[in-house]
Amino acid sequence: MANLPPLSLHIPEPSARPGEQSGVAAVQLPEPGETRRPDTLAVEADMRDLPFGLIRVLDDQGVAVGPWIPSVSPDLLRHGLRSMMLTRIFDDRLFRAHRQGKTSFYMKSTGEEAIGAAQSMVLGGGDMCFPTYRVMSWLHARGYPLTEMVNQVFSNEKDPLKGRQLPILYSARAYGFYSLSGNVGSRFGHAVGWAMASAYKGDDKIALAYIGEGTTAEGDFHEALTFASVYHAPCILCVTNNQWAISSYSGIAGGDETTFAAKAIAYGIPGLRVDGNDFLAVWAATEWAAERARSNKGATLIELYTYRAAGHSTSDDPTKYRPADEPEAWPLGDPIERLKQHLITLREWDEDRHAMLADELDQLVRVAVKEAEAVGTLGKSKPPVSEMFEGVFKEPDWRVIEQRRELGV
Amino acid sequence: MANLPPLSLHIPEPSARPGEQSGVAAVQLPEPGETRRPDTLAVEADMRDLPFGLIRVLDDQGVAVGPWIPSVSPDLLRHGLRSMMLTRIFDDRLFRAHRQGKTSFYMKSTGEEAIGAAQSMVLGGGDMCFPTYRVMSWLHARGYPLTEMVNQVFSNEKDPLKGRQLPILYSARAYGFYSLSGNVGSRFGHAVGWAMASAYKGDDKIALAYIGEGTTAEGDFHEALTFASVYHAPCILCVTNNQWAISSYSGIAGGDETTFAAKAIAYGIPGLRVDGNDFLAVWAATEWAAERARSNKGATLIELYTYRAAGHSTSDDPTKYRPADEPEAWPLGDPIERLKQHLITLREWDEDRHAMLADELDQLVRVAVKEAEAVGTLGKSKPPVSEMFEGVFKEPDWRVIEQRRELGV
Amino acid sequence: MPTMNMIRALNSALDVKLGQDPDTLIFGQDVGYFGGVFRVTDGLQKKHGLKRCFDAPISEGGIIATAIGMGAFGLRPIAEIQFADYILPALDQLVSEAARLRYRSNGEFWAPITVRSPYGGGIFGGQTHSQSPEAIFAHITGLKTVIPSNPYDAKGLLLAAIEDDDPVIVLEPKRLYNGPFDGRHDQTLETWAGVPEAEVPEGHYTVPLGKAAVVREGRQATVLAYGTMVHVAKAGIEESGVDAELLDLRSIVPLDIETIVASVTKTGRCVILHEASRFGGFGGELSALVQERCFWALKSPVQRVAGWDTPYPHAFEWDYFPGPGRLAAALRRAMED
Amino acid sequence: MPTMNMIRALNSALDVKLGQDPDTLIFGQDVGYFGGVFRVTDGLQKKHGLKRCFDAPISEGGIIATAIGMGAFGLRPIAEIQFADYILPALDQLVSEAARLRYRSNGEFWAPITVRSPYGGGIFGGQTHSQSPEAIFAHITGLKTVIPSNPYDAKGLLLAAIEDDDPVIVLEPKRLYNGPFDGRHDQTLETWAGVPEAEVPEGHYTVPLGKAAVVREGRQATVLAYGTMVHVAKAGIEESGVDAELLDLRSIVPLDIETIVASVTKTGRCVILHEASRFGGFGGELSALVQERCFWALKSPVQRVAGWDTPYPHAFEWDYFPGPGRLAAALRRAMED
Ligand SMILES: Cc1ncc(C[n+]2csc(CCOP(=O)(O)OP(=O)(O)O)c2C)c(N)n1
Ligand SMILES: Cc1ncc(C[n+]2csc(CCOP(=O)(O)OP(=O)(O)O)c2C)c(N)n1
Ligand SMILES: [Mg+2]
Ligand SMILES: [Mg+2]
Repeated sequence: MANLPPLSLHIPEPSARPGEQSGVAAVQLPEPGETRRPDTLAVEADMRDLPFGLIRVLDDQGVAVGPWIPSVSPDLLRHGLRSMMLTRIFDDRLFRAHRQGKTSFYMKSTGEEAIGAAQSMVLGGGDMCFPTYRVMSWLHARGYPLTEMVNQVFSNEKDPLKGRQLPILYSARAYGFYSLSGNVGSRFGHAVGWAMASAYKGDDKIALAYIGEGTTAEGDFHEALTFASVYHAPCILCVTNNQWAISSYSGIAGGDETTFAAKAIAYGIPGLRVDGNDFLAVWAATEWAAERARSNKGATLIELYTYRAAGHSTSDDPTKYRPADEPEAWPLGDPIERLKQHLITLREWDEDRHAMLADELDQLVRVAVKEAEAVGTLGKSKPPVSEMFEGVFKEPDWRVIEQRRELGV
Repeated sequence: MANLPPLSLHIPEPSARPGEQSGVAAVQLPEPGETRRPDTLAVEADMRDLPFGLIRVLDDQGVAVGPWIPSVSPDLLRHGLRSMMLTRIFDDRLFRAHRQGKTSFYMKSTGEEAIGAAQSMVLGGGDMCFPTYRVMSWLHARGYPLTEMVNQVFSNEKDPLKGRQLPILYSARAYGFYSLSGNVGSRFGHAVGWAMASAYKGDDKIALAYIGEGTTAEGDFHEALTFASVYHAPCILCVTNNQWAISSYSGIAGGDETTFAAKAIAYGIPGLRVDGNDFLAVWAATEWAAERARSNKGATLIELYTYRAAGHSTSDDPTKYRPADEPEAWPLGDPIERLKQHLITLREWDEDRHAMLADELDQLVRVAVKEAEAVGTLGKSKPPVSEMFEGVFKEPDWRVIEQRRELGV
Repeated sequence: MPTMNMIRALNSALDVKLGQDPDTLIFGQDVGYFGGVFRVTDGLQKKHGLKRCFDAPISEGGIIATAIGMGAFGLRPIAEIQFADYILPALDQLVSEAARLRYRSNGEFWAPITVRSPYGGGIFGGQTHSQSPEAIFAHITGLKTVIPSNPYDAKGLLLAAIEDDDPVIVLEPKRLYNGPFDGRHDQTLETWAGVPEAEVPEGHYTVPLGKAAVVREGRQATVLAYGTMVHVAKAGIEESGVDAELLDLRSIVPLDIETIVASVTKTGRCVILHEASRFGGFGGELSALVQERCFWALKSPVQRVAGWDTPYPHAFEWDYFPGPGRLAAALRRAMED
Repeated sequence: MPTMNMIRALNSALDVKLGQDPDTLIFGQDVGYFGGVFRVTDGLQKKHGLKRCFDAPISEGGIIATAIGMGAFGLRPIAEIQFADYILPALDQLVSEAARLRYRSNGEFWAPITVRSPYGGGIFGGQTHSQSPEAIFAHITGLKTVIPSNPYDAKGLLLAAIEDDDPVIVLEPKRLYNGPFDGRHDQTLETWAGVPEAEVPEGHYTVPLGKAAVVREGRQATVLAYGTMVHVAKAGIEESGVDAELLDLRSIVPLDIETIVASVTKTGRCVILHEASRFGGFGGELSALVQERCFWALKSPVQRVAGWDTPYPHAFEWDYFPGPGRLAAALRRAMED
């Protein structure tokens, strides 16, 4: 092996940085309808091409094409559209509330609203989702009360989580929404355990978990998939590949080397790569995986290929590290616009109704924010301080009892 | 989704338990010579079949066949054979030494000797191996002094690790052998960091790391592969799939769902599945991966398909959990017998020379054990107690200085 | 009542619980068909079925994550980590998830999991089969940690841990599995036969978490210990000639502060004994608490006898291990002051 | 000499080191092009090149494992963990590998790595952006832990940490990045401008590990603090009216036991202040050490003022945070006894 050039360290770099032209538009993607749909009971060995395809249903004209067209009633489609719009309006307003000092923190899911909306509608009331902070459309689609949500964001006296948790790190058991935490990735395996418990009990509930593409690098991801594979856990494990992890592009998580869906092959489970901005594609893939899970065929990994159109959080300015026009250059468009266009194509929707709905939702959010403001915003109102000492254990021990006394609350 | 049967939890089970007939002989394996050999510079996307093949060179008659035949001189082959034999003889004797109370612990690598022997010969003196406890043939092939090894196992006064480490958890920098530890898996990522450092420096050294198939379930495995993939680290990452992890068969690590080599696909790196009992196959695959790494093409994952013929350690009795005849039923034979047969086929070896060599090695081991016994066995001799306090930090701090004084050593 | 060694007592606790509660199940490395590397789950898979006691991948983080998910569903999983040294890969799961789930979700979810793990030295296990990580757990709000010192407590505490609705770590002193051990390593091995605390009822009973046991009453000094060190303490007290009171803490969280304070208030002297290395060990917390609450009663400094501030060194096991001689010396020092 | 806030001071340390030593390199989440979520590595990639300061996957375990491997090769890697709360997934790497490599290999390999991580509360970061995990590190034989309280020390200690041949964790009090903070959260924000400790030389210098600073001399009591709490202590001492001596420990391992003992021997009273929750916190170790070594000098119990034994609660930041009022009360209590 003489005469080889010296080794050199490869550091991945995104296609463009601020001031340059984004390369996202140039990415080669399969056409709508192109990627095949195997039977839900097919064996994994016959599906190893899927992670390198891309399940797309809506074409550029908003027409549903190909083998993955789900059968969804116009009413449900409209509910999906409404949920996505509500999510975006809510996000925008609460983001502004942060700028006004009403909360300590906020995160938007702009551009990714199809994911939680479609998946929460496909799954049943008894199923459980193990969310990330970027799938709040799950809650909006299921009708979680807006005012409660704002109360949580404002950490006020009526905060359902009693001021103990950072804004938007909700927990909503009744809505099939597991407790969030600031640590990324560490709940991915809980979904697998939860699904195993359901199978253990001979129940029919399945679990769905989310992880960001950046976070797939954590050991938790691998451990969850290993357990899901070994025990055939009835669950759907989703990677929301929105191309960015704070300032790091997906290549820093290995995205330049292969697809995230391809990680399924390491565990002998199906891996679907799905246009995450296509409500119908997300719906269809989720339905497929859910049917498989409910048939005791175990887990599916779904890569939801999407784009984080906004900054990472209120602490972030994405123009510092990526071209400012990159969100617009995203080749798979805006999930709201695309579903709207589809409904219009179906003659189940029109611009007027859309505008009216937007107004209505805006009003709903306004009212909710007003109600929560009446209770109080960050620092102006908070739950009783005694709540700080509750819930460490089921029953308080002497330490918190003494300390509560010491603090006089 | 009505009318589906209830979910049920799948717990994998091996083909047979004690008293039953082992299923290992029935496993379908590719034929020798069947699995193709791509160019070392080929792109990963064109190699996704390899993890489902099996690189085999030696056929049942000991003849080398197929595209992977490496060019190895008879002298080197004889050195490989000698190293494997020495490993086995050493293991057997030291295992007995444990029964005689001369050491607290021992682990054998019976049946897996080809791996460390071949790989240590393929790699260069400046390269670094990040071992498991089951690749001591690496050290034997490189001529690590036997007496030093026994001194370590006996934790006696001349123990090169000064009594600080459990028997066989060697460290041998000059032999390209990184420090072992009792935790499985946690050094896998060190190999990647080491290789990245070599690339960073524009050096030409590469790293090779081992992990047991059971241990691939650890997050460390995934994290190491992720970093190797992202930064194109010049390294060879090996899974020694010896079918068992203490009492758990490979299915508990996901081995029933796919191959361990297939995990490479998750990271966009080549995955080779290799008959680990075939010295020539191990040699050839390692050479291939090393050439690729040295060409700045990054990491390769190699699954070394083998069988743990002995118990896990001196604390283990494998007949408690697997059929007693399973080791013999192993379809890929004994690496020593197979290389011996090959050399005989080449007319470079014969039974007499083999027997003589065995005697010679036995003698060498006897002498080494005698020498170490003369220094002392466990509890009869140990390094000065002051060694307990050395090396916590480069320079001792007041705590160990005071404590050393308190103990009066 | 049958005599049980600690392995059998723990096995009996698991057996009783699997029999009583279909929502309990056991998993961990090698715990299924094989019955565990220390045999604690021996026979349970055969008796209760494959799904009640099964092998897990070598992934401590995965094991605890899975257990938490099961707990959130409504089960009461019992996970084994093969050696306490190997809990670290799962520490984030224990701290960031198990310990915090109830609090952060305002009680919507919780993790009623039990994590059993053999810990401690005395078996020539070297650096990574000998460590005592209890201080780390003690610092984590939301985790309970239990450490039995004899078969009776082991069964009763394990049953209480399983039935507890919070995450509980049960550290099992592996050196005590087969017999008591007072640190006199050169003497013949003892078994649990004939030891009163090895009389263990077959059926269900619990030993409450958070109640220390007064193993020996005394007037001159108080010794605080847990796990293997309870036996070392007995021997050390005898060797010292000091009339010391010996408390077996049994659980460090919740901690039986009342019994501790009452005893030191009475005796005026205190020595703390643990296997873990001294600096930053749980002895620091105990020393601070005693000093804060019994300052005016103290006749001499609270002392700590513990492992040295080095990794656990294989060949120097008995130089490292805090044996009865070191405790006796500390007790005598306490009396001198 | 330029005035630098703590971010700039840390940045300057890294800049100096990258310039001097080609074997140093920096990696961590978002540290490359972007310059870190707290901007500590701002501009370093641009100035020193892509390979000297680059982004890492979201895998704390992978980051530390990689750093150890680089260290074993001969580099001096500097890893950033974005928040100290997220060190836990890497704890096994730090404990079982980085801290033990030199010892177990008898010096054949070692891990001269530096792990920087913002820690502590005061920024409304909630449960997982506010924690102070130093007690865990302090208990681990083989790890050093450094906690600066001002820009001058931050730069000097970081340089010393990088040059140290053992693994060093540098916990950066994120609340102090932009200005001193004495816990009076309702007062206007201060910056480092005009603060003497913010006069930071451009070039190379070190502040040795293991040397506490006497921030304020006093005769009646000793206050032990580090990080943000040094500033809180100053305010608390003032508020109390007690003439207390204030020690900024600067590194907790190695610990400057001599300076601590000398001070408490002189003052006879001691209060320990830290942000982490009290039980099992590093205050326990400090309290035990002080009591063991200064018992006969103590006029009142050593006290600990610390975070409560709850997770870090978002809305109750200022109820949880041990502010100057609580320290002042403790000091007054110390004087009463
Ligand atoms: C264990 C852990 N490490 C690091 C962080 C800091 N952090 C918060 S979000 C984030 C990026 C996550 O990116 P990705 O997984 O792609 O999700 P996205 O934000 O794009 O939805 C990071 C690094 C964290 N919260 N938890
Ligand atoms: C982190 C960690 N977890 C568990 C163990 C206990 N343990 C030691 S060896 C072993 C089995 C390893 O099996 P495998 O990886 O297949 O390697 P093999 O022994 O077959 O070579 C286990 C579970 C350990 N040493 N370290
Ligand atoms: Mg992302
Ligand atoms: Mg194995």
